[in-house]
Amino acid sequence: MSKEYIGPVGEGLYAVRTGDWRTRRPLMDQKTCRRCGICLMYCPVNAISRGADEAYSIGLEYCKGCGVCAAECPAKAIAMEKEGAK
Amino acid sequence: MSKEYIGPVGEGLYAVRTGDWRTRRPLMDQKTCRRCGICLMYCPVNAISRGADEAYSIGLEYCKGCGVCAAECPAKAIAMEKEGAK
Amino acid sequence: MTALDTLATREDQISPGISACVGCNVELTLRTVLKVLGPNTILAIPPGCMGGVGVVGWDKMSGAKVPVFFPLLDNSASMLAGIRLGLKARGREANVVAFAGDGATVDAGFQALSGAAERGDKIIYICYDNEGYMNTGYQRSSSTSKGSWTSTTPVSKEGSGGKPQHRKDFPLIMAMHDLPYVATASPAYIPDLVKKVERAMEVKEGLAYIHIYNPCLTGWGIKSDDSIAISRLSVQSRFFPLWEAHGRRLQFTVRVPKPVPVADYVRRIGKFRHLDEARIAELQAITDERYSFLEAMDRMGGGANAPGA
Amino acid sequence: MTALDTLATREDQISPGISACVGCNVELTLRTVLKVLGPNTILAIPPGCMGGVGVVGWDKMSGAKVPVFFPLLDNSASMLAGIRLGLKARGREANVVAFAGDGATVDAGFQALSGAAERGDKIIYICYDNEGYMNTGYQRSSSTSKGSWTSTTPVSKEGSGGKPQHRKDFPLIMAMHDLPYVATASPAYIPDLVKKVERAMEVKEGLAYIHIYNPCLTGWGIKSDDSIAISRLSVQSRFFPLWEAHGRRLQFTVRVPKPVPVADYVRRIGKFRHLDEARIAELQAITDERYSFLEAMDRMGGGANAPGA
Amino acid sequence: MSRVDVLNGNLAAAHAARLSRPEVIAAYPITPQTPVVEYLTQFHADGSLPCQMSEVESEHSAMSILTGASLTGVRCYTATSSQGLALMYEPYFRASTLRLPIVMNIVNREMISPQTVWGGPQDSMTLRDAGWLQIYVEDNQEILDTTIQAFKVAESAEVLLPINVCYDGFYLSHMTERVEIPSQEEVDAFLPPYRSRHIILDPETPMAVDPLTNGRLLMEYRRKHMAAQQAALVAIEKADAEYARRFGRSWGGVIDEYRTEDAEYLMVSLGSVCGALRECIDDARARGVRVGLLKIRSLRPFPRARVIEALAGKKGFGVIDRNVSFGTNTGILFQEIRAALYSAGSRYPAASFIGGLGGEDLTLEIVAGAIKSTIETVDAGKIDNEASWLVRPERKA
Amino acid sequence: MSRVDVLNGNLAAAHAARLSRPEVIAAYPITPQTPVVEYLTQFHADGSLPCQMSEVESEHSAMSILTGASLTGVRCYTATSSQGLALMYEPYFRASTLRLPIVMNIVNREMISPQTVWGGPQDSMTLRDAGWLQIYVEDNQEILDTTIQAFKVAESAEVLLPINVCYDGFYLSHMTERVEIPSQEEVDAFLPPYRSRHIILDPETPMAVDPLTNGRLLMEYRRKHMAAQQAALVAIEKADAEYARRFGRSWGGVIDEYRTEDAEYLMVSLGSVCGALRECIDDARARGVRVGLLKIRSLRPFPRARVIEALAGKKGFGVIDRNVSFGTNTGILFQEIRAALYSAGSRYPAASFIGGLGGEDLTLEIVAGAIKSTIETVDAGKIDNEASWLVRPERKA
Amino acid sequence: MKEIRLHGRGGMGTVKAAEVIVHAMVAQGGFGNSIPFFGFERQGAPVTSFIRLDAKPIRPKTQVYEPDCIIVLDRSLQTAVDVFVGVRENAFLIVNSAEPPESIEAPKRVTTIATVDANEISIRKIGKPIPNTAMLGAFVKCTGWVEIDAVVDKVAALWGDANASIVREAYDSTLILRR
Amino acid sequence: MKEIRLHGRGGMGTVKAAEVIVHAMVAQGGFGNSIPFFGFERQGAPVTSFIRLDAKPIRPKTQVYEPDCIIVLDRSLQTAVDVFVGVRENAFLIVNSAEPPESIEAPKRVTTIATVDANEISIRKIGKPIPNTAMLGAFVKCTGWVEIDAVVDKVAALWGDANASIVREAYDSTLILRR
Ligand SMILES: Cc1ncc(C[n+]2csc(CCOP(=O)(O)OP(=O)(O)O)c2C)c(N)n1
Ligand SMILES: Cc1ncc(C[n+]2csc(CCOP(=O)(O)OP(=O)(O)O)c2C)c(N)n1
Ligand code: SF4
Ligand code: SF4
Ligand code: SF4
Ligand code: SF4
Repeated sequence: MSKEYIGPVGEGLYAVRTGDWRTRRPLMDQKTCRRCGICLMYCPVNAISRGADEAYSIGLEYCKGCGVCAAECPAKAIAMEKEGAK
Repeated sequence: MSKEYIGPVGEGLYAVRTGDWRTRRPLMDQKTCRRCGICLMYCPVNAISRGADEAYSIGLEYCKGCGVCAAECPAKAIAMEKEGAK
Repeated sequence: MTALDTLATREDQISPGISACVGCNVELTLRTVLKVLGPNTILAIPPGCMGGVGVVGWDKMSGAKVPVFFPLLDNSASMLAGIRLGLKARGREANVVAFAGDGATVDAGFQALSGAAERGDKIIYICYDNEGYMNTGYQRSSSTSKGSWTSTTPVSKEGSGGKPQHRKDFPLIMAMHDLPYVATASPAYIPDLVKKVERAMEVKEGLAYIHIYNPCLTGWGIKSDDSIAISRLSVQSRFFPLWEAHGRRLQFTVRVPKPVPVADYVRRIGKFRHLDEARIAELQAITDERYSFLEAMDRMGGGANAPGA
Repeated sequence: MTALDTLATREDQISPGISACVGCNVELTLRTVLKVLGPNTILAIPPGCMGGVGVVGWDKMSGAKVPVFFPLLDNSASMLAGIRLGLKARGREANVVAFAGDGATVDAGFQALSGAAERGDKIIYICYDNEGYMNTGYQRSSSTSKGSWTSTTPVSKEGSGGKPQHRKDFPLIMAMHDLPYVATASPAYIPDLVKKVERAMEVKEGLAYIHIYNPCLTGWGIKSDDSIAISRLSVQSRFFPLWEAHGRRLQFTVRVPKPVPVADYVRRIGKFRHLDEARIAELQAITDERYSFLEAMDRMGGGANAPGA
Repeated sequence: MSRVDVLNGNLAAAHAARLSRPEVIAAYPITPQTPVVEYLTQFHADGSLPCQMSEVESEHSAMSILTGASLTGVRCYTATSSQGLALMYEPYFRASTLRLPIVMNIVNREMISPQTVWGGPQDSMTLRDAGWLQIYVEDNQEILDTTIQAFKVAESAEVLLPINVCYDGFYLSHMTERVEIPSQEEVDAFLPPYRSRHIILDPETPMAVDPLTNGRLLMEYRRKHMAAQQAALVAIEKADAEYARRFGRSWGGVIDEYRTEDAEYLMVSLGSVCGALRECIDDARARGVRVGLLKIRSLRPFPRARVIEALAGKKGFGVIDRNVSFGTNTGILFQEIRAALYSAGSRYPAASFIGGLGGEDLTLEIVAGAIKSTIETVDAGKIDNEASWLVRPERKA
Repeated sequence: MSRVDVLNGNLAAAHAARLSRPEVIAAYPITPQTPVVEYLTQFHADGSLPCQMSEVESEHSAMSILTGASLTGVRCYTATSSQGLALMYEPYFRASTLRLPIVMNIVNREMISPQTVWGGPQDSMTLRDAGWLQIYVEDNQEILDTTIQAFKVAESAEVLLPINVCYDGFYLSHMTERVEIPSQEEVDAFLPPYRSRHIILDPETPMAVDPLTNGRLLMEYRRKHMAAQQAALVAIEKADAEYARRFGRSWGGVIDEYRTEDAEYLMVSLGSVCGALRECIDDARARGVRVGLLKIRSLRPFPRARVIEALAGKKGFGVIDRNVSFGTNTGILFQEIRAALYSAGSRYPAASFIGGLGGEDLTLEIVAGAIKSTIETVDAGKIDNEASWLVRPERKA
Repeated sequence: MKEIRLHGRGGMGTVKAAEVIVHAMVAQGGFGNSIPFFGFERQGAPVTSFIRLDAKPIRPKTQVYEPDCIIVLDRSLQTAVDVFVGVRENAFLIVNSAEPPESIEAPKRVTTIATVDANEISIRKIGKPIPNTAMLGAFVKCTGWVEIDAVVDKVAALWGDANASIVREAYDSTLILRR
Repeated sequence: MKEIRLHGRGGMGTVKAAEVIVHAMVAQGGFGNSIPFFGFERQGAPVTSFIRLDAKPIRPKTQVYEPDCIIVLDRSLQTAVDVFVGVRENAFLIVNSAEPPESIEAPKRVTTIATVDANEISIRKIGKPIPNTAMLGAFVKCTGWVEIDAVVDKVAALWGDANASIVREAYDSTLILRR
């Protein structure tokens, strides 16, 4: 919780649930994946993380479904699927 | 005479009699002079003029006595003399 | 540490959910840059898309984990210069960084930046150049390419119009300020970008400047999937070459020996749709002209500027 | 017509008596430039020495024969851009000219100038660079040379102090704006200056920029007789090289194959009196560095910028 | 022949500018003014606005360019908001003291900080003493009509001063409604071309503009400037009257009055909130409460005489300010009205309100509350020294 | 131990700044403020002013740098005049709304056009509503004392606002007189170090400064800002009282009164002309005319209550303005006083004067004339709506 | 006077749809105004717009707090914002949905509910799911406050015939439940 | 109160000389102020400065219009400006001149005239014709309004001993005519 300030100050993170915006959903095929990390480097929202096992995974809470990871993946390991009606 | 303007406008030339400032006076020796015109080109106040006969002369009304003409004259045709007390 | 390791292990300093457009490569750039800079950073986000989408926060909350603020559109560099002086007065050290659009940099904030550059204020100034004022709906800036449609350089039905002037060669102008570090970068070359931010952080005295060329999906008419591919083409066509300079010692960091035609780049962008061959040729010509100038500088290598050369 | 003929026959457009210091080479420069420009000129004199000594006039009188006005310190280029647009709207043609100090140009008015340069406003912008704010008593500007005493970069009794930064290489920065014409000039090379003003007048589209280096007698501590000699040394030492550029095609107009040491120039100037050899060597080094950069550009000659090169 | 369209406020302003045939335009985008710039470039590209346009790198240059252009004697137009106005303040002040009849719409937006892009006339009201004429309007038709009239007022020989037509950001700029657009011929007949005959930069008539000036002479210029402001009081009314004759719409001149004749209480304000005030006044009237509206159109020059006249015989008044005067604990309009009334024959009880800052809505509910509270204050014979704050009760949007 | 010296106003300001131990200074030269900058760099070079100094390329950057520096929580100082103030207006407004206690001397100079470098507080008075505190002083000792106090006022926890100490260009800035300079120890005891505890940019306590803010929240900040202005009324008086205790000099706080106690007529003004007023008041008193001086020190916050109190029981007053409010036909101070008095118990006859613009001297003769004319106006029971102009009869210099 | 509130997301043309309704009202000789809620309309973010319609000039330039009609361009919004806040008695509700009006939950004060599959029609006609034009057709069908021809004309002028045909098809296919 | 007006030219140190007199007055426990006339002081242009001296604090911050004493640093000025305007009865006049006071023309109200060859002394002592310090010596000698030692001390502090010695020599060599 933020303290009372006399001037315009913000504290604590404001995060828009951008996962809601998604109309397409990235699906990563761990078998095809070459563990190159390119998707992680180019995902604009930092939704892709590297696990302890060097495996990559996509967090859908904020993924906006832009398709950049799929487009950039040299192994074509990511597919963009239509987002199911929530 | 200037008209009456509603805003800040100046008309007619305002000229300070800068000849009064002179403490030294340039004297040009027409004999030594090579008619190169360098003094005319470098006089800051445009006090030097070229006559119909290609001769150069110094107008003292505005000459400030800086000595540039004397310094630049390749023929050393100009001497700076102490200005007589007016 | 490789760039990937850096990005995979460092904490994201920006709120995970900001309202940038889907696929926005400026968002990518910002997150990348901030990961490299790390938490000991004070971040200026002038009015522009990144402020608009919430990086400085809303009401009483913040959009970033590092201290972040809005400068005015026109004073990012000078506010940061003041922050640096304040830190110095307090005996503190931190990265003092601007992440500013081309409008805030090349236009409205240029004088403040040029002044800070000359004074040698120790700040890292990063310009994301999306060729215009996107936050207000895409008006032209000094960085907009010739021929580009913008909302203030409209195109008639017959396809005439668009911006009449070439874009300011701003990174080079900054390099001529004799700065300790100037670089260009692209969201399509993240490892290159990471290295450049690291270089900027190494600067001990004076201003470091990085100019990043970010095609704007919404403003330019680009599908989100194409974001990086088109950015890459801007480099591969030599339209936006990647280099770095210490003082005037300039070197390419990505060499493009066999460029693709500028047309291949331009044709994929909506805002250039109306350009005919002749007008694309103009863009090719300025590209070649500017590139060969850079090549000459690159050839001069360190030589021209080594003391006593 | 030779420069001399021009100057001997054209009417002086400035009041014959203005209160500039005795021997002031800015006064010389102004009169020279205006003779070349002739009466069909609208002249902007921003706050600075020339305005202070009466070129814009006093009370209800004028200090010039051509229309003349004070812009603000920071808007010479943009006011002139407006004048050009107004003339266009009225179907009129005239030289639209700024004669501005380095403070008004390199510092406070740079953004307006850079904007006009990019837009291609058709104006002739002449900067007389006396390395500081003389009208207010000689404070430092971005154009002040490293080491120089100024009233805001004082020198201690032991001789330390003076300005810590090198001067902005402003003419080159302007050249990187890809202008139709950029030149440097000196009051010691009047025929060269005359030719450059004529070239600037020939420009059909866009902004022409001339940067003139004017040692200030009073501020720098120079005897009035030495005014031109010292100006000449600034060129002959390569401290301030004379060149012109069309776009990026830069060429020396006065070549200095055998430069005199920068020390010979610096030592004759009061404001540098406190500099020891090491500090003069710094000035020599930056001089060499910048000169060799120009040499490289000069060598590129027309080649680098020819379309398709 | 005029035509009816549905326009937002910015488009209304852009049409007004277009119809007034400016010869030079220079503008820089800023929310909420941006669409004005975009509409104008579009008109220009379409060929319906044949003028010189400059896409500048900042508002400082926009105003500087117009200063230069106006000095060549041509008609000039621009628009801005908040920070843009702030950035151009130096040349803004100077344009008035050079007596250049530039027309500028100000799309009122709150000043930062806090960071905001929303409405409120703090921007222009803070700068009311920079020598410009400033008119505030209430709806989109009034934007259009007043902007056209503004050229006439500014350029009239007795005035020759720059003028702002100010309208609320978003609440007008982005609000669409029915607007009548006059034809070009009609506007041409109303507004003759401008050609400066006083201060001009032209090699054919060389003069110095703005020589260094002693204080005595400066005072002469200041007096003339102030006289021109007073002359504008007349010029605004004249332009309104002529406009009404030609186009059938009058906006009241320097002030507008609504149901004031038999009113006991007056509500005083400016800008778009006057719409809600009219509505609430009708409601109150329906309940037998005799309240009326005094809308200040011209803040500069301040219409002292007409304000005093409008208040004559009333019991008292309340002022709604969408701005603050930080060091006086009231809004700026309340300050101005009080200053003007000090000299009037009688002392009216008066209530002061501040509300609707930073885009906060001044709802009918809030406005009705202000009327109610004004009546209480007036009936109690009090004069506020401190403004009451109008705040909407919190509820979900 | 203090020492006596002879200083011009600029040097007095520079000493005050030095003694207050600012941590960051950024300034740009402009006549007549330039010497302040030069003195400070000299102090800095001498080692007597150990702080961070920045030689900027414009006033816009000077104020921006201080905004940034102040956001790191350190003490900041600058000075400017006229066009410089105008150019920094955008960050100037913002520094107040960010609640940053920056101290800035304004060396008052007339605004161009006409082109002028001479005195008059038009520059700062036009911008009185930008949220800063503004104090106007009368002589060089007051410059020094007030500038030191200004840090204390600005930084006090209830205030936290930037402050201007304004003094007349040339008539004070370039006038030399006897000034007592306190010792560093004395000033240190009066003025503790500043460390911000509210809004701060520091990686150790990350926060966002100035997130995008809705109108409701913005209004909260505005209310707090206005409350801080009111708190400054107290803080100024407190600082003055403590200063008087320590240094033996009091300047009256938000206003100063001279021979008002039994006065029938009050002359109201601010700035250096108060010196001439005192002289002329003594002359008038000698002739049995009961006139006194009400000097406004704090224009922002406006000292309404004390003004009303000072006028209580008087016959009437006259105001000398060295500035204009273009659209109201009077000066700004007269406007302010009228607004404040509207709510007071009685209506005083009042005379309004404008004079001394653009460096024109307000001579003893002129000031005596204004007093005479005030008495006539007041005795006639009139309240001016229009200022009379004070012009010196033409004679050779 | 009728007051309407529209709920959409950035990119759906919500604000423009509101303007079209005002256009139609004015074209048929009436008065109206529309005011967008002033946020940053980026793709995906919730957007609100307000309309007032009347036979006489409309003076308040304020937002609508007690709508007679609510138009929801994206059903998913119902989880993000309370679309029913302030709704008046006997109100109309128009929702973009493939499902019948019976499936829509709404407070009692809402007495008329209409649905139309705006996305489907839009994709079919113009290849993109931009629901605003279809919602216009449904609005007219449901309320009858403006004339369908006026709306169609304005849409045609703004966005061409394909869009205009969406309005008509939506008008025809809108399902209405009065309760 | 004594009021003094100085006339000089840019570069002569006129304003500084005025300040020294105030310094001296304050050093001896009195009060004083000096105000320069605010022009652009470039080399050669006429410069005016005003001084007030008194035993009690001085309040008016205005120019001097009716001087009790006039100091002329450059005789050539007499052709450019009317140095006697407003001069009071029984006034003092001090002129930089190699000639005796008898040769100086002045209105009747001026009853004491002093001259000193300030340029000559200055050139001899410091190599440059800067008359201000010598004029200070002459002023003290002629009026006695401030003490010579106070002036000498201040000049020494500002510009060193050579200049201080100019003051003393001028003090000694000033010629005075009382009439
Ligand atoms: C003085 C001023 N003028 C105008 C604006 C309005 N404005 C806000 S953001 C912006 C565009 C910024 O463009 P850029 O820096 O390129 O960033 P982008 O929007 O492209 O991210 C403008 C013009 C402003 N904030 N301040
Ligand atoms: C906004 C603003 N700030 C400061 C000034 C004060 N000022 C007037 S002239 C000047 C110096 C100009 O320097 P430069 O352009 O180099 O000309 P110079 O005096 O050397 O001839 C300054 C700072 C001003 N006029 N306007
Ligand atoms: S679709 Fe876009 S946002 Fe989602 S994980 Fe891939 S790159 Fe990231
Ligand atoms: S880019 Fe493709 S191959 Fe590389 S890590 Fe991501 S999913 Fe795997
Ligand atoms: S002395 Fe100087 S001013 Fe006189 S003529 Fe020679 S150059 Fe010109
Ligand atoms: S410079 Fe010398 S030689 Fe040449 S014209 Fe002048 S006086 Fe004659």
